Amino acid sequence: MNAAIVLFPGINRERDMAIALEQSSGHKPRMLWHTETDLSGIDLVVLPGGFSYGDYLRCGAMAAQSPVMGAVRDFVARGGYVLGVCNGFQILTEAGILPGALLRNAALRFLSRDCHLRVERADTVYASRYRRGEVFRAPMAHGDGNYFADDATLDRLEGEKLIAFRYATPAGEITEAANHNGSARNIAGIYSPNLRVLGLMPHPEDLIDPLMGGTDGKPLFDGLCSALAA
Amino acid sequence: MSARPVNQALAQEFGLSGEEYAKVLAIMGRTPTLTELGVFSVMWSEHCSYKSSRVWLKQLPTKAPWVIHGPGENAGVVDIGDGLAAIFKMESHNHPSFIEPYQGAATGVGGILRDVFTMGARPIANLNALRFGRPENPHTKRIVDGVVRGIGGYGNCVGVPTVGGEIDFHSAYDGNPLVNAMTVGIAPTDRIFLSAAAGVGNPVVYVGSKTGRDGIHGATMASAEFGANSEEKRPTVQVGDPFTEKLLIEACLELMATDAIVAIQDMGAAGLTSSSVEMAGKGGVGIELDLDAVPQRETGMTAYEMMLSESQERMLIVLRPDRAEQARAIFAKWELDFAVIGRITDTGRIVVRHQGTVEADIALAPLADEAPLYTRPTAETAKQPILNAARLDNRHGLADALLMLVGCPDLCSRAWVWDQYDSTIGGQTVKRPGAADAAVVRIEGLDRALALTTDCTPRYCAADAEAGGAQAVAEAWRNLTAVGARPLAITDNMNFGNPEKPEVMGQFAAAIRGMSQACRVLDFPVVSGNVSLYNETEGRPILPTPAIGGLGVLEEAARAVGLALGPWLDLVLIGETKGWLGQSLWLREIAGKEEGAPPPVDLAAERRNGDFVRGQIEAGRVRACHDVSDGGLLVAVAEMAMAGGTGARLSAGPRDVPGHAFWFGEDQGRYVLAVTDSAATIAAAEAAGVPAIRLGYSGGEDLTLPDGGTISVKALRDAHERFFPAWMDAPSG
Amino acid sequence: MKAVVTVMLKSGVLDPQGKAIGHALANLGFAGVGEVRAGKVIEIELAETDPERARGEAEEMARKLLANTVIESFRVSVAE
Amino acid sequence: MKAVVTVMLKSGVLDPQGKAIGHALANLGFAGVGEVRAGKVIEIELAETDPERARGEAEEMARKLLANTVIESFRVSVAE
Ligand SMILES: Nc1ncnc2c1ncn2[C@@H]1O[C@H](COP(=O)(O)OP(=O)(O)O)[C@@H](O)[C@H]1O
Ligand SMILES: [Mg+2]
Repeated sequence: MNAAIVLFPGINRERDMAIALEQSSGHKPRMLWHTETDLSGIDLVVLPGGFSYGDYLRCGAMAAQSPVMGAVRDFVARGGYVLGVCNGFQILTEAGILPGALLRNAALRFLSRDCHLRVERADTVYASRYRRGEVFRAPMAHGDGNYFADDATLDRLEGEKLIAFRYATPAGEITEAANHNGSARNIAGIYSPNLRVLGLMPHPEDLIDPLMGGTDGKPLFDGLCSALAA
Repeated sequence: MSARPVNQALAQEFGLSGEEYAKVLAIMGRTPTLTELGVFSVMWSEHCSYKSSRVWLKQLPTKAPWVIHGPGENAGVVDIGDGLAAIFKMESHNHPSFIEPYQGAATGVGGILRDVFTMGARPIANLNALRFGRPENPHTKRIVDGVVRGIGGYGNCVGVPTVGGEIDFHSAYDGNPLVNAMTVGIAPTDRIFLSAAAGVGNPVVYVGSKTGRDGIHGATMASAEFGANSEEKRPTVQVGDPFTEKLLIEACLELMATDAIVAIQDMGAAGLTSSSVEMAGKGGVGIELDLDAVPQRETGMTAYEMMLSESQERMLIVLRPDRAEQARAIFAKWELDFAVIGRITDTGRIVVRHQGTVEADIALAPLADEAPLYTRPTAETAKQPILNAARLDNRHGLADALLMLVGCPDLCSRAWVWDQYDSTIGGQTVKRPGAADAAVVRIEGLDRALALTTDCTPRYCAADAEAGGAQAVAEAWRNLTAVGARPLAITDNMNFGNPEKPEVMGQFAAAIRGMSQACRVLDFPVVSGNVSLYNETEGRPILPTPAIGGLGVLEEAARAVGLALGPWLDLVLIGETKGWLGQSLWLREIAGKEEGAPPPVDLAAERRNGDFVRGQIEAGRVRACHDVSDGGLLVAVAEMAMAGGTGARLSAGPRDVPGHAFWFGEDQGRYVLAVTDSAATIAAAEAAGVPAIRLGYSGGEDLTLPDGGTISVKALRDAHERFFPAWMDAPSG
Repeated sequence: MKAVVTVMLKSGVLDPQGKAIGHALANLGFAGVGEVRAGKVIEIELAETDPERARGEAEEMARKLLANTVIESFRVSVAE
Repeated sequence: MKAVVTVMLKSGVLDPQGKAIGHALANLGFAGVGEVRAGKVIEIELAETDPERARGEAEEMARKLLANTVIESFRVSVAE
């Protein structure tokens, strides 16, 4: 599998992502500067977490206008796989590749803590190593993760089963208390209609090692890497 | 610039005494220009010259076989094995954080990061030591909110995990909060960058943000030329730009991977002045600056303004001439300003030109060598009597007192704070805030990890600064030991009041004495630090606060232990308990008194106990470990229970110590270990000459106390977690 | 010319910041405070000297970058 | 009445956000973009019906809460 991690100025979780991908695939991902536009030979594009352009104006707004994002849009149109985590998710919505937007956390504070995610469907390359309804833990670290879309869009996402993960209790209940940032319908991550683009706010890449407190995030990368290796 | 005559009156406005100004005249042999006076005044300020503290700082032990660079560089450097060095320092941003808490704290983090990456290190962790006024004080809430947001806002954005720190509240900080920020970075031992300039003719390069009129010497605020600016008084507050800092880190590290750099230094306090003067001075060379080439954010800036500006996110670099273009390309890629603003000379002078005029021409040697140095008068603070625990009124049972203590502002959960700091970025955080006595961060790609902590107990220092200084160092050492790390070195941040007051200077000197003794006995040298004086409002000084940042190493990250208690383990107390209640939190929170002598630190016992505990951890015999500090033994056990979600049953303490003194006394040098076989641990301790007793065992959902009282772990957690959210998120002003 | 672009959340989008400010104002003792909305303003110096063309330019900037029309609406004014 | 409070960083204070927006606009191909400053706007519904009193109230709100006068300045307008 040839994975590429896009580096926008101000991105800062690219190393975490590279470690996770290398651990699951055995290959170092390529690092792609935001001005590059050639994605040939790449199977997976990752937009990692961080503060592209300082998160000034709106999170992801300026990165969404980078030259590389034109190439990513074409890549998506050709059926390419794209994973956007945290700032990467924000960039995908700002670029219009995924619907909705990420607003400030409801409590208006940055939140860095572990959350629990319920797997809404397991028949995707990203979730194949989880079971549907399974709950896994992941660190979250963001100030703007409050997923918003209008009701029609939310209904469509539900109808087409494009919700990837929801904030849940450890037992899998979808409650308000489990919904740390106030996201619409507890949405933590969504898919594109072809299920090849995934955007999510929490950081499975930071929970892949028992030493750091667990390996809950590892199945996501194991599943992804083995599916794309084939 | 409007002609303000340079004379003694202006010098005084700039903070120079009559005697100091006479020295300036002697060195110059003429009346200095405004810019020259500015250079002298900032270089000879307390902040840059350490004129009141230097004689005392010299007493600190700074050497050990593993110390690569001690004080004198931008940050301290220690060898941590595998060809790597840890580079770290702590720095204060107290006054700015009082004026504008968010930006003050944010730029404090930015400043200390630069001190560390300027030496070639990639920053891997931030910590902070914070002191605030009483929660009841109407200003405190706003300051806490701003400082916490500012630290998070900057650290989260630059992508360095904030993994630890400490917070105290006391009325002495009502008008003067302390914000001490610490950064730790990693570099190969053979790729460490220093600031001494060299190479006559080499270009001097400015990189980073443009220069504005930020934070220029407060004295100029009153001067005439800003009168036109109507009511918009120029703020002394700088705004941080963490995005630019992140680019600067990456660009500098990219440049450092080449052989282009001869010397590099961040522009910290007194910006271009101190960086250029120090680089040339340390290298024994001269330097010429052409201010027309300085990237400027505002129009019409004078030489004086540019030399004194404290605009953030800037660095000064001396380059090999044949590498200048390569360097320029790197900074262009990162969209940062890059300008050749001068060159190295052999004159031993700093010469500053602006618009065709020589604005400053000063010999560097006397500027440094003749900097004022004061041995200010000191006065001892009277020692307080040792309290007799048995005579103290003990109205509350253990359970009630414990619930009150775990919920009080100084002991309650800080989760509300650290939840706003990204502690996991980097993917190497083995022990996050709250998980262990020290934060543990693995070094990417290796088994090795660093343990990090900050410590100080100001109420002890106020009662007895020498004992308090020793205690602060000992507690840092103990916290590193409690996770299984080998303590290597410390950085310190000496926060005190007005040094011209003999009592304050006496506290300073005593704290240094105590710290020095502890550093010596514990083999724990000081490798960097910072001094912040004049922390007073309306003549009332803060508590003496020598904040200690400790660093230790673990060969194997997997061996680190935390404080979370698991079920069915024996609890063993290491160290001797006399029941010391003087200056304890029990005394303050339960008995309502702040008095008595603070607990003494027996440094030999400290070392013996700690070495024993570390040995047990290294041998894999310890499941959880927690040092006994604020609040005493019962609070320590309760914290372990809350962290692990497991209860415990405690047996009665020794008969010769009153119950409340045994369980809440703050005797030093103690640890609680959770082990599978207490008999073996106690036997090993006896063999090592270390006091050890079994306290009880863990399990269940309740903490059962020796006097028969019972508290559920849930009730403890509720009490522990209530304060911060209730205080900060309650809808009020 | 100087263009001022004001960006506000659309009325259907929850504005927790505006709500928090409203709360805080009430707590400070201000009476008669109704809805509060918080938004952004961006002031841009433009080389363009024709007001209509300047406005057009600023509107394009708003559409392309300054506002996210999924959640925000904007208005533009030009001066000088 | 509706009061609109616009809060900007004082001139001379670094505006990292404005700087980044200016960069981004230039990268998007907008020519002739000079200085860009970013600020906040707060719209407040007031029960007060007298324009002058409404303005006075909003100014007090700005001084007490909405603007950080150490680094920010504000202006108030009222409408309706
Ligand atoms: N309290 C202290 N203990 C030990 N070293 C100190 C102390 N205060 C300052 N130093 C050392 O003095 C030097 C100058 O410090 P400082 O002026 O804060 O540096 P910078 O301008 O790079 O921030 C540094 O090497 C610092 O480590
Ligand atoms: Mg420095």
